Amino acid sequence: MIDLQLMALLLIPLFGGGMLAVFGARPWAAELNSLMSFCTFVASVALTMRVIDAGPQAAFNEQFFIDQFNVYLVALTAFVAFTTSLFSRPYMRIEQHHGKLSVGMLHLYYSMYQLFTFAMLVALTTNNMGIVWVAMEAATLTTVLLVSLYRTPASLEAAWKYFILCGVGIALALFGTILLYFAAERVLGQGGTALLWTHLNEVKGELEPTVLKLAFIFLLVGYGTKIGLVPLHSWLPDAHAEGPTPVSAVLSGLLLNVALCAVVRSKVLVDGSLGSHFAGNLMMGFGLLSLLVAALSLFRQKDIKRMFAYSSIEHMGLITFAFGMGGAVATYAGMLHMTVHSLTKSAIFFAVGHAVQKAGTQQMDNIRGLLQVSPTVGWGLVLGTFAILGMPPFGVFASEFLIVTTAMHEYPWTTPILLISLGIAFAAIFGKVQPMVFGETTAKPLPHPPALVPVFLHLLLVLILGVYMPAYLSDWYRQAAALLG
Amino acid sequence: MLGVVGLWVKDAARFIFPLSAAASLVLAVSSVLALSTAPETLVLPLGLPDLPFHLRLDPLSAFFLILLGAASAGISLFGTGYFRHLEDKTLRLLCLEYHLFLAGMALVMLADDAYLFMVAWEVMALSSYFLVTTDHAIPDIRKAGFLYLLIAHVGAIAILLSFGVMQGGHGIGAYTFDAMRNAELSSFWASAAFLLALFGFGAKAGVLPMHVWLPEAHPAAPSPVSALMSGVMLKTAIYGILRVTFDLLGTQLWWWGVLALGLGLATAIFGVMFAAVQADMKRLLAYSSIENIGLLLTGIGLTLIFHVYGKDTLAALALIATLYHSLNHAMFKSLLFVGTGSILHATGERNMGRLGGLMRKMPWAAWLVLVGVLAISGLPPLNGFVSEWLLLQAFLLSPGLPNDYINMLVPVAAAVVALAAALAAYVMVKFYGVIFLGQPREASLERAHDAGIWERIGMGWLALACVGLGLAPVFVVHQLDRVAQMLLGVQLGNAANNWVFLTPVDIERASYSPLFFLLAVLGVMLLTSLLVRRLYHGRVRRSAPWDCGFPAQTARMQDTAEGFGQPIRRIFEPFFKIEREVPSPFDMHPHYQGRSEDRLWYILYQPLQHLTEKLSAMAGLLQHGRIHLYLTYTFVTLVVLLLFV
Amino acid sequence: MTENTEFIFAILFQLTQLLLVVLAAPLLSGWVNQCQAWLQNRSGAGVLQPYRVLHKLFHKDAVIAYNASPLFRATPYIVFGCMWLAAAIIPIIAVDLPFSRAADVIALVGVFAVARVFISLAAMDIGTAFGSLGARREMLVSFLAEPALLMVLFTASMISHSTQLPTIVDTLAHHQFVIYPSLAFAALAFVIVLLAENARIPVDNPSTHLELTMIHEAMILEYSARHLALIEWASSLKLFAYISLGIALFTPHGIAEVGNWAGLPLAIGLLLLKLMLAGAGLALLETVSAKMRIFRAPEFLGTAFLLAVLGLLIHFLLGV
Amino acid sequence: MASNYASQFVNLLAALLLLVVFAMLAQRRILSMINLFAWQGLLLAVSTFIVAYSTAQHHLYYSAGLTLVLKVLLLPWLLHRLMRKLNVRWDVETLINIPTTMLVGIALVIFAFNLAAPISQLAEGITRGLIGIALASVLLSLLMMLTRRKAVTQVVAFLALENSLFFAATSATHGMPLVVEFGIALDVLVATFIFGIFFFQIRETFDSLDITHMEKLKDD
Repeated sequence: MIDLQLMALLLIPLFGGGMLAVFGARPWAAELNSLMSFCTFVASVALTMRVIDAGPQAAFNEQFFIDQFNVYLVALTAFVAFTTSLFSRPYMRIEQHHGKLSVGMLHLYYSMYQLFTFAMLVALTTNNMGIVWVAMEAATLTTVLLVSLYRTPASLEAAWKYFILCGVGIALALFGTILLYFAAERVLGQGGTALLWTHLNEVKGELEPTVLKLAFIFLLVGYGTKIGLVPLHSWLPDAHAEGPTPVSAVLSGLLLNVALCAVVRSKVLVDGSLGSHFAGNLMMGFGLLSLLVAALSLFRQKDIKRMFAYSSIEHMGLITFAFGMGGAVATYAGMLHMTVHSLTKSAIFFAVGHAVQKAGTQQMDNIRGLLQVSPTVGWGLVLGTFAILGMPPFGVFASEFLIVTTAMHEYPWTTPILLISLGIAFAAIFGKVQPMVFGETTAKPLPHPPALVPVFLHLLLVLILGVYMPAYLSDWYRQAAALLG
Repeated sequence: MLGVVGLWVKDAARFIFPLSAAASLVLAVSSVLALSTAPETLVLPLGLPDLPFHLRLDPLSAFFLILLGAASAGISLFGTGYFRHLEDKTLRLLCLEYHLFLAGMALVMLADDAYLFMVAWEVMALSSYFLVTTDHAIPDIRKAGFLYLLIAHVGAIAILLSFGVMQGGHGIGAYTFDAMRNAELSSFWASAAFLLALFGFGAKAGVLPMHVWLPEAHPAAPSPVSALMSGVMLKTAIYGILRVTFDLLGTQLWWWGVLALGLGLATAIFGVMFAAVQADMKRLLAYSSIENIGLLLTGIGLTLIFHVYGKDTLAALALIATLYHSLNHAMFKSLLFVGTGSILHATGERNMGRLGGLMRKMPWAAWLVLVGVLAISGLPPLNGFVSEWLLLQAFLLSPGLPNDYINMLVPVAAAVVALAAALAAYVMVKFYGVIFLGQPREASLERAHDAGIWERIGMGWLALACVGLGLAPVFVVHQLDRVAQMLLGVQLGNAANNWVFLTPVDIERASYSPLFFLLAVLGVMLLTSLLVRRLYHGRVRRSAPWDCGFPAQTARMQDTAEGFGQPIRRIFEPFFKIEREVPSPFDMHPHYQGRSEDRLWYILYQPLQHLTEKLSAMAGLLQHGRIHLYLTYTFVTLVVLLLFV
Repeated sequence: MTENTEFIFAILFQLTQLLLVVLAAPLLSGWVNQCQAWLQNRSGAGVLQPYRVLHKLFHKDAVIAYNASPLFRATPYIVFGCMWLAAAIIPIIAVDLPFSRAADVIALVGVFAVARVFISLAAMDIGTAFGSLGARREMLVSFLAEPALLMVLFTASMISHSTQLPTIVDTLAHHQFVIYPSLAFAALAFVIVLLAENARIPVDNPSTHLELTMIHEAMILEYSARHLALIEWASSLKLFAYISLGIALFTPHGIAEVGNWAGLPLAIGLLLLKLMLAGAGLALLETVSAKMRIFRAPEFLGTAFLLAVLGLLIHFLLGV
Repeated sequence: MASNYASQFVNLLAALLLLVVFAMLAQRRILSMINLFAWQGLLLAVSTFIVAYSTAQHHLYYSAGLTLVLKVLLLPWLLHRLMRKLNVRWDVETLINIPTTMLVGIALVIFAFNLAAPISQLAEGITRGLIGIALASVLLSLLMMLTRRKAVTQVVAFLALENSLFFAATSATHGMPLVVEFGIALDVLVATFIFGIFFFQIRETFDSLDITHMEKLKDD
């Protein structure tokens, strides 16, 4: 039964990729894309229901394993992928109308989009650290093609950097995986089961500490590149700024989460084996560094998408910090922050996408008076910005509240950095967004009506999460937090 | 009560403002009742898991709710008239924000757990930000809004941290105020919490040196909003400080009090000094708000000192003075701000140098504002005097503290308070005299019209409150005793035993009866006027004022706002950053301009800004495009990490 | 003696004093002027001159500027009322005055402030250059003088642990005789404040109409006839109040206790003596000192403020 | 007995592998770099084969074959074709001059060995100390990537990196589970194709494969 559901979940996007590889050039490709994503979403919901009822389960002779932790990421991923596909329909039409995209490019876009979803879902659901790696690599490859979609010099450069850096990072992660296996095979013996997370988790106490330390470093540097932890983050702003906006949305909304999920999984193993807080401390360090540097970099950005890319780095840093602190509340907060960040950030990118199309430039100095030219986009951007800046009653505040207070309680010495970074980030982003939405402007309306349902849908969800969390959801989070310890 | 709040938030057309005024009245009255009853708590099914929204209505919050209700009732009534001319779209938006603002403030005072408190706090900040930037086409207003929200947010994070310090035990459930009350803190952490709270709330209240946003944001906002912000929102910060210091933190240290006292005095003097040299009437009022916040903080500091040294009656006295003054300030400052609002409507002019003689054009506004002016200058028998009187009493009764330094400090502090009060009178005479008295300085002022009926009602209500609070101090103090009872466990028992004389401690030590005073003066006035008319006559002849032999006098030759402030600027020269454009003897069109600015901005904030920019420039160097470098980062990171295992 | 007879006596005292002050006040200013005249080798207009002036002014028709507001017309009465009340609640012949319960020393300062604010507002009402000039200078002088006065009063009330004038006077007069060094400072400060607040040389010159130097006269420039009369009367009441306040604070000895008929004549006699001495002293001071520039005034008053605070500190240091 | 020989032989191959990496690091000409890469692949295949034989793990035969096909024949051939198509025959320009690079390389090797010492204590059987070599060659290939200036050479270095990883996977740890290895191989293949596409795109947009052209995107 679970096998079937899982198969549905994984095969729909794969099949969709195939379909769109064939029909991607048709005028109704966009609708097909959305349809496929919707089916994926439905499947993910079904799977989630099941897991909530029946608890963690393995599938395909344990090659896949689904517990509360990854299933909520699965649901989140499927959902955001779906809304993004909705958004990309008019967005891509407008781009085409502006002559930035050809039909062939769209063709590539749609098929790659589905494959990308597939890769992410595999990376989330698989139980095999090796396959995690494979899926991550696959996700990288697909997104590289998406980032370079426009074929402009800038996009090529961005894609190339993205490709090389993440390729190297991923390769290092592979070495880490190998070391993990090296340690594991001596406990679990040769062959298939030695890379299965569940098994590793059972025997994590017996794994060889020195090897795991080494392994974790490689895994952290490897997947950390993908998360965008400073100083491995260099690819991230370029890729976000130069790729098509829907891709930026899924990149910072989803892919980063997936990579982080992998790191967290391995952190559980390593700290379990070392019996110390080694991995946690490393993560906290990287988190704080990313937070600080990202906040400072935000100050000087001129390109709007670049700026929000940095804000993604900042938030990933915060989440990494939270998971690094560990403990029930912090982990809980970390997962909550993952959720609300993906929702908010993708919403922001949707709004930004249309704003950029209106103004015809990504330079923030040339974007003015959004509230006047189209109030919906303007308000979407304003509210999204306030949400991402951690203004209540949006959900981002809830998680930041928990993270900051817990940090104050557990690791007081970190709080000055938190205070400074959050303050600077606020000043930077808010100070740049305010003149964009306010004031006067002369911009022409768009050829197609913008898709703002996703924006406000996301923001609404974030708002609700901020003031009210349904009991089953919180239980679900709590179990996940318990799983990760 | 929250039902009422919820009703506010619902957006509707113009009749909503009187409605909300009524609602505020209901709120105020119900809180008056709640003042005497035991604390009621309420838990909503909202909020974080394990941390639903807790609400609690105890005397402290009840008192501040009274303040909110009473002030906002008048302001909303005024707003009914003031916002009449807006077109519908803007009005709807503004109405929504306005009531969100009110609801946020009410919730701040009702919140009983850190999360709800922060949510309400930031909702308050956010909605007020949108209100401030109502006409955001003007860049200066955007700048003001930015500064305001930035400082508010940083302050909010500080408050958050202080809650983090105070949280009781682990888990999400540890953020209720009850848990915090029970938490045992070492004196170090308690101090940390206090300092963080002081910083955070101080940033909201405009305490030195976090005051810079206040004189920018208040003038930028529409007048009823400035009234709300200055009259009520600043008090939420005072509420927060009181709540944290006396309710949540179990122990207090004497130096907290000294710190608060010092900060308060500095703020008071600073505020009034700058108020004296302002030419923009709303800026002037904003600075005077800073001054009053300083006085309130002084009162809190005094309370702390007395409380720590076990002189609880005096602590109660100081606390009651503080609360009383915050109530008074809410009333007269709102009155003055809405007054400027109707002036703006009538003349479209904020610069006092272009006003004058409005008393003839708009008598209603003039007389009502006069009440506020007299009250804020601390003149008997109005309310401003009562709270100052109580505060000074607290100072006078202070000797005998075990700490000599504080004993030395207290009289000096009293002197500073007295100085600030006297300067406030100066400022207010300037404010009123330049705007309402004399001759109109511009021809356009001839077309000025008086305040509308709604505006009159609103201002009338506030003025009435000023008079009432001034004439019936005994009753008020009796009510405030409950708050003192709750926070300090002591009452000013014999305050109420004599309905005509206000005797905080003992009839032999001090007493004051505004009612008697008023009657005496009025009686004497009546008597004299009667006698004069009886013994002599009441003939009056009108003629032109004496021009001392210089017939070519124009209205422009009157004393301007700058001129009136000039002595102050001259006496306190070093505190201002003064830029002057003095005409040379040969100018065909001589033109004088003087601006006095806040040195703190240049000493404190600009360096901060530059530092941040420098740092971010350094961060920018990381990202300079060469892929080899990026690879090197990866490589180095890897090697370094490997080295350190 | 029973309760209510005592109370009746108290009321009696109070009424006596009310009448006494309002009638005697012009006499005092007349006395001061006369002394000045003598000191300057002039024959002088006689002690009763102020009464004649008032009488004359009351007879005249009031002339008011076209744009004068009701505030302008009400002010003289308010000022007069405040000053009368102030003078009436300072215990000079007997300690126990029912009225003085209504306003202790802080309130007393408040009363002065009310008068001052109203007269400044009235001065700005017409909108001539002089009015606002005078108002500005008046407020300038007062914002330094008022705290100084408060500090002086605080010193006294610190000593007697009360802000009630009767209690203060009672403590100082009828308990065993102690020398208070703090009061010495206070007295010095008080004199300066007195000079400043009553528009006296060296801060102001009541007898000049030279625009550049005048303060008080500049404010009341627009007043005439009965309004002017009331204001003049009020200012002589103010002078009276200040001097008697000084007497009450620094040389209260010999003041009658409640219902002590025997002590009353002596008290009155002493009071007259003190008043005359004080007036003469004031005249002497004014004669020997010269009017100072308006911007020296803040320094002058600042000195007073510091002296007063110093007195307070000394009280804390020495405990007396 | 056999396993003993085998282990010695594998160790020898490992040493050769390291040598080849060094040779690539020192190499100035692209084509010969590609050939060296092919040689590396061959060594990899052989060592995998021997490990498979000595430890009798059948799936290792598959991966040995996979390696042979993919990394010895297919990829080098592809790369050669690319080179011919884009007719890039120029010499490799390095950012840091070769001797310095070599010195850094030596340091890295020592570092890697020290790092791996405790681990190789754990390893039993024929794979003693191979981790160290694998680690060393990983670091070396990384070094190669960040000293090379041309896109092609970077890619070759990247493939060399993958090779050394693969070596670690097969020889040091007796091979990962087959599914993983297939996945890895597939990814490598796809990656190479994408690289190929990129070369053409880069070439036609920047009419050169010098990646120093691609330094436009930066914070300023």
